[in-house]
Amino acid sequence: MLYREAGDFKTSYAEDNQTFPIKFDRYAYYLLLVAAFGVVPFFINDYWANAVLVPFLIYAIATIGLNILIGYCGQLSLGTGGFMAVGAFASYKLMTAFPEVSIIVHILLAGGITALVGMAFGLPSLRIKGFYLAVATLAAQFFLVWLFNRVPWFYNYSASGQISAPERSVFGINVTGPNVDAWAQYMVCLVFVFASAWLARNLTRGTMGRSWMAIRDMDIAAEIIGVNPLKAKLTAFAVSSFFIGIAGALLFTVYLGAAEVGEAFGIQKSFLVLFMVIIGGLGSIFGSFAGAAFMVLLPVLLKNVLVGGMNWPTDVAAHFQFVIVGALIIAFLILEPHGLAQLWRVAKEKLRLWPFPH
Amino acid sequence: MSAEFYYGVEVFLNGLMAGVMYSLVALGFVLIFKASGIFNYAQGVMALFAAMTLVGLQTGQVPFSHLINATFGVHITHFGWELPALVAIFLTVLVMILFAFLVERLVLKHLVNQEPIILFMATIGLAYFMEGFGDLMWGSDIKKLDVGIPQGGNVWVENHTAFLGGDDFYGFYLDTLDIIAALVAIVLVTVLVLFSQYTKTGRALRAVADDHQAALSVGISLRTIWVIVWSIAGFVALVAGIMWGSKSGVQFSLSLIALKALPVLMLGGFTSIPGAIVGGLIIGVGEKMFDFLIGSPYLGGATENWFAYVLALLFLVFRPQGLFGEKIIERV
Amino acid sequence: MNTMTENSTVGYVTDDGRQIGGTIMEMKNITLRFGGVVAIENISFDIHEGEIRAIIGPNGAGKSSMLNVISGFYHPQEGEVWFNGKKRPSMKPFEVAEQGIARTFQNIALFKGMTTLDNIMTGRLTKMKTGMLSQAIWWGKAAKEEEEHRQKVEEIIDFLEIQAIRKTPVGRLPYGLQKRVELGRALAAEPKLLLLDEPMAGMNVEEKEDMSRFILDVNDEFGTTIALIEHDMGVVMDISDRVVVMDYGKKIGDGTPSEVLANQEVIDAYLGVSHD
Amino acid sequence: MKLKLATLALSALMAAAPAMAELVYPSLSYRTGPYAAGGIPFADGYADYFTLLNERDGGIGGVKAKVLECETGYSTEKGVECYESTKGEGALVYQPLSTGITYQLIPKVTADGIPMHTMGYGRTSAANGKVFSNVFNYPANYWNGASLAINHLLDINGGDIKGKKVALVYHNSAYGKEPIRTLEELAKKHGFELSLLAVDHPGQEQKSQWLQIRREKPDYVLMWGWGVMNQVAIQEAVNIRFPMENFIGIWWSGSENDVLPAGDAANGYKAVTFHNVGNDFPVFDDIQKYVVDTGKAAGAGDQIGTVLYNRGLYAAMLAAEATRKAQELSGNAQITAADMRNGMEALEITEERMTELGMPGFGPSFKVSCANHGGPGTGAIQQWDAAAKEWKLISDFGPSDMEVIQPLIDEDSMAYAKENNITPRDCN
Repeated sequence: MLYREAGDFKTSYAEDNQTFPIKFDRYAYYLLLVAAFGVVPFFINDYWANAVLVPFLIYAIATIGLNILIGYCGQLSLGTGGFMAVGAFASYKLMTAFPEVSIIVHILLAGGITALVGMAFGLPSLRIKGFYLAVATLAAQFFLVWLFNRVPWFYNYSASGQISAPERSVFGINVTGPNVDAWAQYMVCLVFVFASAWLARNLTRGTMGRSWMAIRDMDIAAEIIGVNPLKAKLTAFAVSSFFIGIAGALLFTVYLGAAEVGEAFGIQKSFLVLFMVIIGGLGSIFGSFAGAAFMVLLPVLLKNVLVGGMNWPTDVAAHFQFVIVGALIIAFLILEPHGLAQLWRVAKEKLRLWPFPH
Repeated sequence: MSAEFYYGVEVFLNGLMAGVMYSLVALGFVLIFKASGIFNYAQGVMALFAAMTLVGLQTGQVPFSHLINATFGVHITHFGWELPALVAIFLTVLVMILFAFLVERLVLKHLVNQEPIILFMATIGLAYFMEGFGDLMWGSDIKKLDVGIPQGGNVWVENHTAFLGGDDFYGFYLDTLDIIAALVAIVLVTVLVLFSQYTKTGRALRAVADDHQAALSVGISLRTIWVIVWSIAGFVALVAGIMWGSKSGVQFSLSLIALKALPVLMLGGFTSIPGAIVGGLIIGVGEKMFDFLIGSPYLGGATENWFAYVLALLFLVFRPQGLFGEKIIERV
Repeated sequence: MNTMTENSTVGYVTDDGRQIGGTIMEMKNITLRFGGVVAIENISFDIHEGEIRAIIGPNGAGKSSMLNVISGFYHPQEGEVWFNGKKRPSMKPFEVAEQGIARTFQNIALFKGMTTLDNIMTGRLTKMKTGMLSQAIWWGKAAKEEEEHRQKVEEIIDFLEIQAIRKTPVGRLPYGLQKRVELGRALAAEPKLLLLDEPMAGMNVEEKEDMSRFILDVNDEFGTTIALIEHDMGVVMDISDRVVVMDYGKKIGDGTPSEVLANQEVIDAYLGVSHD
Repeated sequence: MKLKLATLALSALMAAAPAMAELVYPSLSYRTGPYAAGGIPFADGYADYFTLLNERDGGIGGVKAKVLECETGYSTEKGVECYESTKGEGALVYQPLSTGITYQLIPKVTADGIPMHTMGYGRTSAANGKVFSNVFNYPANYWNGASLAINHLLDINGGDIKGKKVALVYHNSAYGKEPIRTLEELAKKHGFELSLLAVDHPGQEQKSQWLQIRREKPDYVLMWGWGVMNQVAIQEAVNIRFPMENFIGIWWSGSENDVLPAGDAANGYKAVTFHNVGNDFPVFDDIQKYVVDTGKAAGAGDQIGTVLYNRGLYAAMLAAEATRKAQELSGNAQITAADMRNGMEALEITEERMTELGMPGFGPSFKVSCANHGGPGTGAIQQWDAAAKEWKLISDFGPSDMEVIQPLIDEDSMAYAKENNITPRDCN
């Protein structure tokens, strides 16, 4: 009788409102935190950090950010790549202009700058809706990439327009640059992911989250019952862009170490993060993690199985990868249109009633 | 008039031509969106796939030759025959119809009544699938597409306009391929309009576009309609693929032409065939003129990609219902 | 301040002996057009504090448009809206809500992705004021505020007898319950004026009785002023204090239920005498 | 779910454990994505040469070579994954084949002590071995390429191009922007007029740029393109009837893929190159005999002798020669990455050695040194013969203008050193 609500009475509204109302979930969550913070750092190597965990964590932040905009506030955006570029270039400019300030501050500020840019590009959402808005956000995507490529000030007038992250440390431990340990990269990202998920959870369960969801579910009714659509949409754009900006900054500083705007933050990045949101599940923080994990792990897994395990030529394997990812996306949508998060919820509900079928 | 003015006119004309090429891609989107409310992200990949299939059939390539070679250690690439262009086109159309049938069978049938975003996502999955499948089938190397369409500056136009701008002016430059594309687009749109006005299937299509439920209730089979619409969209994709492929060869980037069609859709509306044409012309002219007047001289060029979107965005902010949409009265 | 103007009239006493206050809202010569179509033509009426005011009329009479004008969703081309003794400037709907006007909708407009509890909590959005930062860290003011408002919402949940569906996503609820949740959401705003757009449409007799009881209770217990649109004449005559009758965008009658029932024009409109 | 995936991935990794006693050459190739058409022949050539050495000579110094191919699709993130997954398997030298991946691997390979060879691409200023200890970009880089193109213009104009108009059509990315600075310097020196025309990725639509060229009538057009941009540019140049012999591409804009779609009209198009063209070398007979006929060719075998295949082959040859040098210096047949780095730094390619290898005159003779990782910076001009469907060298391998380039290399590499707190090595 592990997974039960029965007998687990709540005596206050605060208790009733907690994130994991079921005891078993709560303990599982604590266990996961202990493992993530206390165990993984001791066993992580370069491959697991750079090929799997660091990109997973960074994309999880971006996915949480985009999920706030699409999943919670219902505003479809394809400008993610452009906003990540803002985060990356803001952190680069800050790092090189104020080397004495901590990189953590720079990353947070980069998020703040991205939030402002996001708000500016969110303004059309007051007039434009649905797929039209999605296409409109592409204007942000293309314009921002063009801008960072075009204006040499953004890349400190380097010959090619590539930006490279200089070496920076936190508490005397390198987190960027060539001499960085896998565990340090992982820990920085983990702390940001943990904080992002916690902030996002708080924002989505309170007043602000409800205004977003009200706009998402029925914007006209929401306005009539007292939601200021300007405020709700712009805060959603701001919060979403804040997280996306942080993800962009981390992607550049901690993960890649060097970036070229068109290649690292192009339109394909916008789509990638959108896939993560939808596969994970709209309007779910857990789904954001699941979606990011799926899209980061699956190609690596397939590559290892097809090329490493079955010794296929890399090109045939790469083509098969597309075929399989595509087929899986379709299969998922047919089986569970509301993403991995919904799959998880259904499984939990079944478990709660187990062994009785209903 | 100074040569500068005629250069402007020339850019304008070329903008119109480029716009037609965008419209060809946008048309495919509109057809599917109109009939099924699906924003078909795979439209670009469909164009690539159609063009690859056309070249493959025409040059007698062995499908899946990479896979066969890798699995059996043999070495085959071509059957050794070549097909006339028209036969190959006809066969490709059959392949696209088969494709439409399979999409309906394997994907859409299971997703009836889902939200638009889910259907959109499914087409993204479809795009991924086809990208890999097309490459597996025909290989990812670049292929030359030649169905006999001439290209290059149209000499007749040049010679007959050279007198306009003085010694420095060569006459208007218009690509023959673009002119043909424009003619094809006109024919295509006319046929589509006639088809939807005067045939039974066409009327059924329009009925479905107006109201799914109502159409179902008078006995129109939604599934048949979807197969037909996707077939037509496949055909339009083939036309777009031929036009673009003749220009740049057939390879991966061909699928990215979809990005050129999106601002056109915003401007013209997702449901209007004339909108796709007029929107394409406006975007084509707008981005070329902006680059000519402002982008190249003052901003360092390469402004077309984002300007097309910004133009569409500005337009929408002032007219959210698009070019041909009626003013929306919101109700609660 | 300027609370007593010429618009404020004294209250009256209803047939069943309730004391009704002065005017809370007054519509003056409202005209609303969509392009060439006139939806509302030069209509004036008032709503008194504490009364149940009904707006009736055949389909297409402009009733819902009138409600939309009151909630600031439509902006009339001509005429004035007075609320609480002040002339209301052109306002956005959410500003109207902040002034204390809440409503329900003809076709249920609940937030389908949210639970009953969350839906009703959205009704209190105009009253929740903690900043974004406080909410983000969920510490101090934000958490405390959330709990206070939860208390209020629980009272409404008790009042409407929907405790059991508190955590159910509203999309899964039957129609009648959805209507009730929607009423709860409007009540949560503690409105000065509550607008109900066909609160009983599509309900069976039993559900209608329940809903009528809730409306009367709301009016009675909270003293909320109510303006409602309804088709069911029986219900309207039973629960409303005064009735406005509209037809083709014009006002054709105004008064107590019995007065209105005696009005020839109203009878014609309902019996379908041709207009010429 | 996640755990299950992870376990699967782990077990798959275990299955691909390294077999030692091999010389491992990772090839970060791209046979998919927007640049697949260019990536395939290079990867084929790179792999086939090592297969040849294994089949014909039993490896290098008696040790078999193993090419670890990893598909990047030209994406930097997949590049990271490829690097991390192969570096533990005894990787000797990386050939990342993309500007983006190069930039982000520079600090990593340096920290991990593995050399990287970016032949004719990557970060140009890595030619300064004092700053970039583990990065090599011999025998020529983009700035050499720019200078070589201008040298060719000087040649055909009797040494004077003052007042001539030269337009650069470039891929609007880090790669495409590389030559701009050098060309600007050269424009000052030789007095020609330079105009810049950016083309956005992917470059499917270039009407504006070519209309501008038609209006402004530059005497020469240079091109820094890649992928579909090349084909479209050449087609558009044909369309506006720009004289093809005045149109010169960099070596990444000079493959068969680029000119074939334009047909006969592309005749006369030129490109800069740092290695020879065609399959008229003895080594190709061996490849036919030992690799293709035995069914061990990496690709379909239809790319042999094409420009990009030859480039892959050439890169492999340089890697193999550096390996031999490293074996000689360290005295071990099974060398380490550090030995390989030393071997690359001591590499010397002579005409005699190339003849021995069956590749006489395939590339320049040169010597790498501690300070100079960039090689001689020599190159030639190749021209397309549309009737014969083949490229022909129309000049000898000539030097580039190091007088202009060297200060630029020093400046850029020192700026990098400063930004990253690197003290330049002492090379004396």
